[in-house]
Amino acid sequence: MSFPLKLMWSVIGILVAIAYGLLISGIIRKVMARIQGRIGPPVYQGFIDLGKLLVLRTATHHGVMFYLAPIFRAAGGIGLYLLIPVVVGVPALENFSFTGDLLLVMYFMFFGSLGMALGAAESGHPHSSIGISRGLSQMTAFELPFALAVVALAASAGSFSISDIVMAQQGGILHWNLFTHPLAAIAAFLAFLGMNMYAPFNIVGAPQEIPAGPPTEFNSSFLSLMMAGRSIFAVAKMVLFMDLFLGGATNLLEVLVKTFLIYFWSVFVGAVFPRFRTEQSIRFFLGWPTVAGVAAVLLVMLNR
Amino acid sequence: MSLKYTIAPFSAWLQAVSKPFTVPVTGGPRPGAPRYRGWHINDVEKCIGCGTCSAICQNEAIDMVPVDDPVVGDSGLRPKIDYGRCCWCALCVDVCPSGSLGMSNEYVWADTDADVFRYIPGVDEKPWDDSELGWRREEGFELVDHDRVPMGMLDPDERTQTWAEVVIGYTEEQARVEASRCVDCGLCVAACPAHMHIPDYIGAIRDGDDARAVQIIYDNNAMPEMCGKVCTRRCESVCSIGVQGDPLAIRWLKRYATERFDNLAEVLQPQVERVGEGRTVAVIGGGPSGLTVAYYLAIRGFEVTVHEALPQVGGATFFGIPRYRFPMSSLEKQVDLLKSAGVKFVLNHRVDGDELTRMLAENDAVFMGVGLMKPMALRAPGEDLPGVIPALDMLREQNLGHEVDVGEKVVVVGGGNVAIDASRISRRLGAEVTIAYRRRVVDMPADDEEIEDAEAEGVEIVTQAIPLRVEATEDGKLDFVWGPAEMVQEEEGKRPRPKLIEGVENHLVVDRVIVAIGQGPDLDWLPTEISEKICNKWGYIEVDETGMTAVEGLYAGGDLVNDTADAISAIADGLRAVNGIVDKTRAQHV
Amino acid sequence: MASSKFPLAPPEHSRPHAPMGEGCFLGETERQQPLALKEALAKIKNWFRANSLWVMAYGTGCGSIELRPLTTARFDMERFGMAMRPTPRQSNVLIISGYLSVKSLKRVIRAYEQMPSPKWVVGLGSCTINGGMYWDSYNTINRLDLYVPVDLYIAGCMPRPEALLEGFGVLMEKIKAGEANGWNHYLEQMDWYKENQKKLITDWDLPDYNW
Amino acid sequence: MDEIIQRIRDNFGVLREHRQRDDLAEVWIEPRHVLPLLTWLKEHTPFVQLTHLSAVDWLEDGEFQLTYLLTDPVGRRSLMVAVRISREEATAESVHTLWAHAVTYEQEINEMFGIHFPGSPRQGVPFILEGWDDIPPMRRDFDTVEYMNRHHPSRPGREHTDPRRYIGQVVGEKGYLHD
Amino acid sequence: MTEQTALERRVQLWFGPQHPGITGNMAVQAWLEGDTLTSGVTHVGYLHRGFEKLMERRKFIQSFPIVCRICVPEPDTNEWLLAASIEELSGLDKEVPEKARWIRTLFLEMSRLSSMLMVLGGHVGAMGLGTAPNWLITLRDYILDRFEELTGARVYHMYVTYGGVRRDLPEGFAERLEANLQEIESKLPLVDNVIFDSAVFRKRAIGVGVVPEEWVDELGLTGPIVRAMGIARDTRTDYPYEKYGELDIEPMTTTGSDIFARAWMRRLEIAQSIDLIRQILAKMPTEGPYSAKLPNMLTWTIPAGETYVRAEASRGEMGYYVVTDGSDKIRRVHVRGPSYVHGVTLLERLMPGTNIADLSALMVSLQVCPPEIER
Repeated sequence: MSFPLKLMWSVIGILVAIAYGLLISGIIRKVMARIQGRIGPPVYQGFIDLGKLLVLRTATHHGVMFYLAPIFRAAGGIGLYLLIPVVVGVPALENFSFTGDLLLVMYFMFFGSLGMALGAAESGHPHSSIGISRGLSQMTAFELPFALAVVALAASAGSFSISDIVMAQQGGILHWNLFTHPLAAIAAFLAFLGMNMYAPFNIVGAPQEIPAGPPTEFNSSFLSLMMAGRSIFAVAKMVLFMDLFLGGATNLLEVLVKTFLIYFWSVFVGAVFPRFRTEQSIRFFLGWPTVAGVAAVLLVMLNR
Repeated sequence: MSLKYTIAPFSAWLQAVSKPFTVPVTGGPRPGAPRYRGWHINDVEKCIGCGTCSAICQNEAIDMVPVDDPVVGDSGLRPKIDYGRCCWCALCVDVCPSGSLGMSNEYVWADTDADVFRYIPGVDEKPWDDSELGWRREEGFELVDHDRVPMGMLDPDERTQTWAEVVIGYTEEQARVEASRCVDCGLCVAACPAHMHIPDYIGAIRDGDDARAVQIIYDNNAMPEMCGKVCTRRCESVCSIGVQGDPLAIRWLKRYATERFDNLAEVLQPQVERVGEGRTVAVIGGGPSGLTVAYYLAIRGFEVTVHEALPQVGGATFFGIPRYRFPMSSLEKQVDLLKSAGVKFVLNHRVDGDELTRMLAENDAVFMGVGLMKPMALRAPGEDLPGVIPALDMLREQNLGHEVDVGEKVVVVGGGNVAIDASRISRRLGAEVTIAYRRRVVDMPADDEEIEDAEAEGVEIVTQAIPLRVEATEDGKLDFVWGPAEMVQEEEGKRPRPKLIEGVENHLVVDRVIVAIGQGPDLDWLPTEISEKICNKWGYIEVDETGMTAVEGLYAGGDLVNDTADAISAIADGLRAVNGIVDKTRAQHV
Repeated sequence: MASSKFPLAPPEHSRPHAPMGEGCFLGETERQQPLALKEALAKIKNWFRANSLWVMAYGTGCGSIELRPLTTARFDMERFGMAMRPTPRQSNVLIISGYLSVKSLKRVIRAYEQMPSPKWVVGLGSCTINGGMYWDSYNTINRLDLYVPVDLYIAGCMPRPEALLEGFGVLMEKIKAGEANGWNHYLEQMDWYKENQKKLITDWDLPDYNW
Repeated sequence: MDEIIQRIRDNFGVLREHRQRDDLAEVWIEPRHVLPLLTWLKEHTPFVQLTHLSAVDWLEDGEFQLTYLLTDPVGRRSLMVAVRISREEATAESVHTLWAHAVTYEQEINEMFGIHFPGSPRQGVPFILEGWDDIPPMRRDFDTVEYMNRHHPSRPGREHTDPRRYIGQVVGEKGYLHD
Repeated sequence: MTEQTALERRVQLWFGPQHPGITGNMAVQAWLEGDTLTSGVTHVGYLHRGFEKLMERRKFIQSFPIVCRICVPEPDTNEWLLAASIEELSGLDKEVPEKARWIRTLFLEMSRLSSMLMVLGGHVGAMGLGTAPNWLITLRDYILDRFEELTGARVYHMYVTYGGVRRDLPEGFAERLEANLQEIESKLPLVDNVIFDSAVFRKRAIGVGVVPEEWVDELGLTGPIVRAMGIARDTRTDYPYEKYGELDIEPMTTTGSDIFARAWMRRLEIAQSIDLIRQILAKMPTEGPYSAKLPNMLTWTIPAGETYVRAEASRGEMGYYVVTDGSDKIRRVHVRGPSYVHGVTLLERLMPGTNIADLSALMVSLQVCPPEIER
């Protein structure tokens, strides 16, 4: 497939991913509402919010970095998404996956948040600053088990290419890394709770202590860009987890089902727990998830 | 972190599969509870515009606004509620003396304009006007005191044995409690012919300032002690508290205040300009209207002489009211005040036509308040028989201290206060008394209390009884023959008329038939050139708004002039004449 | 009444609820666009705005007690796309849930000015209309519209959650019809509002406008 | 209770006393006895809790009354210790050394009544009001309606007709003892 | 100088007044080092309406609608306290009918129940769990439905007044209330699972915000805070008012004195409240007047006197110090709310060393109600 064609498919993919991200977050809001005994917003509420934010005016001046933050955030999300093959074997949906993509993916996962942190800090709002310090320390903590899990998988597949890892899982449900590498899966899925910022690991933007956290000062189109970035980020993460642990997908329907299940996992936990304090969540991630990650790596090493 | 504490919270997901708690919005908002306190509603027909709702509102959310002309018993004002102030406490509803104000159970009202949240319930149309539910006045929870402090009275058996005053009067404590029931609405002021400052003196009594109360009372009534005992109390009939409870005992409170002081001249310190210095006024007839004129003119420097045909002034209040209701001492106390103000009295002197002409020439003004002195006849065969006597004559004889003989059995014809008085006097004279009245008890013009008292004293009342004739019996008694009547509603809105049921005759053998069916004017003594000018075709006198007749300088008032024929109206007439005379004098000064 | 030191009504020519063209912003001239297109665009924009009202979660008075049932399961305002936002920067609707003390008013002005336009103010209860229960208090204002433009009043003390839902329905209709223009009015009549604010807040230590 | 009051009477002198309920009594004492008496009550009697401290403005008498409500949580009874101080020189001894939360009460009374408690921290620090520029609002001579009219205008367009006055006017109510 | 540089290192953070985590409209000015508070000051006054001043210029009956606004989540204690203190000073208390006393007890207990349901939700709400508060506020709303039916209003009931209450119980009220109680009881196990059996909540709440026992007498602490230390002090049993003396009631206690203990305290008291409401409904007389005969409320004057009346609100002891001078208005009323101490002195003492993330949970557990601090 030619590069321009691939690029076109990728751009369409990005737009679809944003839409899907908004939709899935709408569904999740509905589900959250149901457990709370409510009816909840319509599933398309995310689109209205996005549209509304686009037609708001803004008059906030906090410097260039402040404006760039949502862009970093979106860039991180897009970059992440572009590197992950959605459906391995369908060129239109493989994006720019390449041999070492997993390493770059790990980097992009950090990049967005770092850029965001840089910009939000520029706003000068103490809530932003506190939120950022909390977010970054928590992120560092959950990156560790996740990285360990990835290392275990890569070592097992013998490649840092996501496509290779997907290919290695073909041949039935029991070949999925979820079952073949349960310890790595535990480490990664616990880290996923932290990544998705649902309770008990949502101290970053805890409205009860630091209203809205890092995005406190953002509004209008900046916030809408952030929303878009976040939804694509979420979709990318879900696809990544699907590729890494659920054996990838062979068609789009499979993608929908698997990603929803992955997303739902964080809500399943998040809806019923209060949140941890920062140091408690760090201690949590550096506890059992890291042990599981280390064990997974060791197990793979021993098996080779 | 035990496993239990990790697993247990997930049970919350059970809620996700049950029905949500959310109230659906289809079909509009939920109706408020049956006694919800929502927007106000008001039955404007029932509302009397007393403003008590406005007075109790701590937020000053209620304005009284004129929507109709005031009439007696209704100020014409209606509450207008400002929902920028209202706190929905419903005190206004719970206090509402007429029970007209209520609240609907509707509660939704959003608007972009802040100025729209005001309306007059019941007048400005609102969707919730016909709301059946909502907060309403409820029997059993009153924010005003509906129960009058009972007045002490002599025991009925004891009463018939004595001429002592039946009503004992309030103690200080009782008066304060009774006065505190007032809500200061002022409806009574409109009803009182003299427009006495009723809420003001009640307020003074409540606050323990009896001297001030007396000052306020005397401000426009020179015979309040009399009024405090025998007034017809138009004020109490419109009292807002009286709509659902007992009206304020306005009469008894006035009586209480005036009885507190023996020397009224010390308490009252009139502060008036002595415009009448050097002018003379003659008053013909020492009744309430004449005495009113005499007092208020005297304190303004006029030289006033009162001419009275009887040996005592007081007019009908002297000769027409039994002493057990209005003792002589009370009357004398008030006459003493007049004397201290410089009023001269000429007693036992009946003015004739020539003298009147002379008076008009010699005085700056002449006030004539001679009352209605000619009793109405029974207008039935036998009315001229001896033993058929007018009630007024009997009352006068009694009050002048003459011997009155009513025999052992008496029938009194009529249903007014005079009839009741005559019957109660007869009881005290030892007779068995029957009152025969054409209509029903509810139609009797007499005070309800008087009727009750009379019945308690053993007076029998026969209603719907039309006298047919009176016949003398052989043993020197009288046979009073009457026929029963039925009440016929002839015209819508008018009171029903009694219609004789033909062919039935009842007999009552009595010693005296006392006729108390009203009095008419007796102005035959007037010179024709004056009476032609001032009398109307019924023989009553007509006056203008200053109280003056068509004859320059001749003022008139009292029962001769008004059609209500009670003491307080006579006082009001007197005040009108005072106004007229003083204004005229002022004009002459200028 | 004692003489007031306030002009009691805003200049007649511009009441907060008069319909006003989209895009009037500090006297900035409107972009030249074909009228039909402009109207259609405004309609779409207003539809988005109306269906995604983010409410500033600032309880200034008693009324905030009824906001809690409103946001939670029983009355669930999220059904209508409304959500509570903890920061003024992300809110479109400022609910003044009752009386405002002078001390609170200062913060409200600040929060209001920080909100991005278009923004709307909803006054709850009697207190925002004419002082309510606390009309004679030395510390609470009687008329909210002297200090911030109010787009909607919901009467009650306090208005029940159902009344609030109905009220927000009205607000949404007004927004869709382009008739809720209090924010424009605030900018146009800035001097008048600032004058009122500064007369009341004697220890004024805010910047003139909190961007 | 009687015994404690007797001892207060003996040791400190009581100007006036009143027994409101079985579990509530009030004694009025001289200002100079406040601190010693409260210290004694806290240290040597079961009245260990300061439930509240409040002030009453007796404008007519030219005095403020400070009321300290002490509670015996075990014996379940309370004692009100009241002291009258001059309105002109409104100062009183601080009891914050005995009870820490008295600081807040004293701060509030200082702000709302203008009574000064020398030595108490946070005196003069605004507690409730901000930018207040009038006499302390809880004083009786502060007229809140007048202040409201000056600072917080009401919505115009209202007109109230008092029925009592209106009726008098309509019927031409008049007095004859005065011109 | 050195002190100043130390100060500069700290971040100053305003916690409120515009803040979703604050328990009402107040502010905490906090200084942080990292995530830990070094000190904090409570600022109130955002809700000051001058109730005490306003009541000095209102007649007795006019004061009664205003007092309930002093505490928004639990207004009814105020109504009762004003009624009780004025009744005591006027001598009307001897005329309050039996039935009115029972209805008042029911009313007060329903009010406590509704308030505690809300604050229990707040305990986890402050820690970021939305599920339980949603349920609990709905359950509270069911009680508000009954209040609406009984009193005609949801939040500000204005129901208890001098001499009794304003209306009788409606037909079938007891059955509907019982149905609500059963609904609440059926949901409580689920609530327990989410709150008290939650690993995260236990981790956040146990050992956090401990109030030492010595402070009880020094600061005059009352209510659930004291009972969560294991000290059985409850105004309802210590100074039985209305019909509490005739009910089977023991003060609930627990130990630990931390956020968890106070939350558990509330959970216990919800159960106690439900039990008490059932007892009251069982003993409620069916016949009789619900209000004494009142004098004309527009002119009512009562003799001079001073009193202090107390009641157990869900937050602790609430008291009214009322002075009358023989006129038709209150001379002075001082509202002594439990939050006055809990929200200012106690909170300021607890703040140093607390994690900023725990601050709002701490405030909820002290159940600070700002309007009763500043009134």
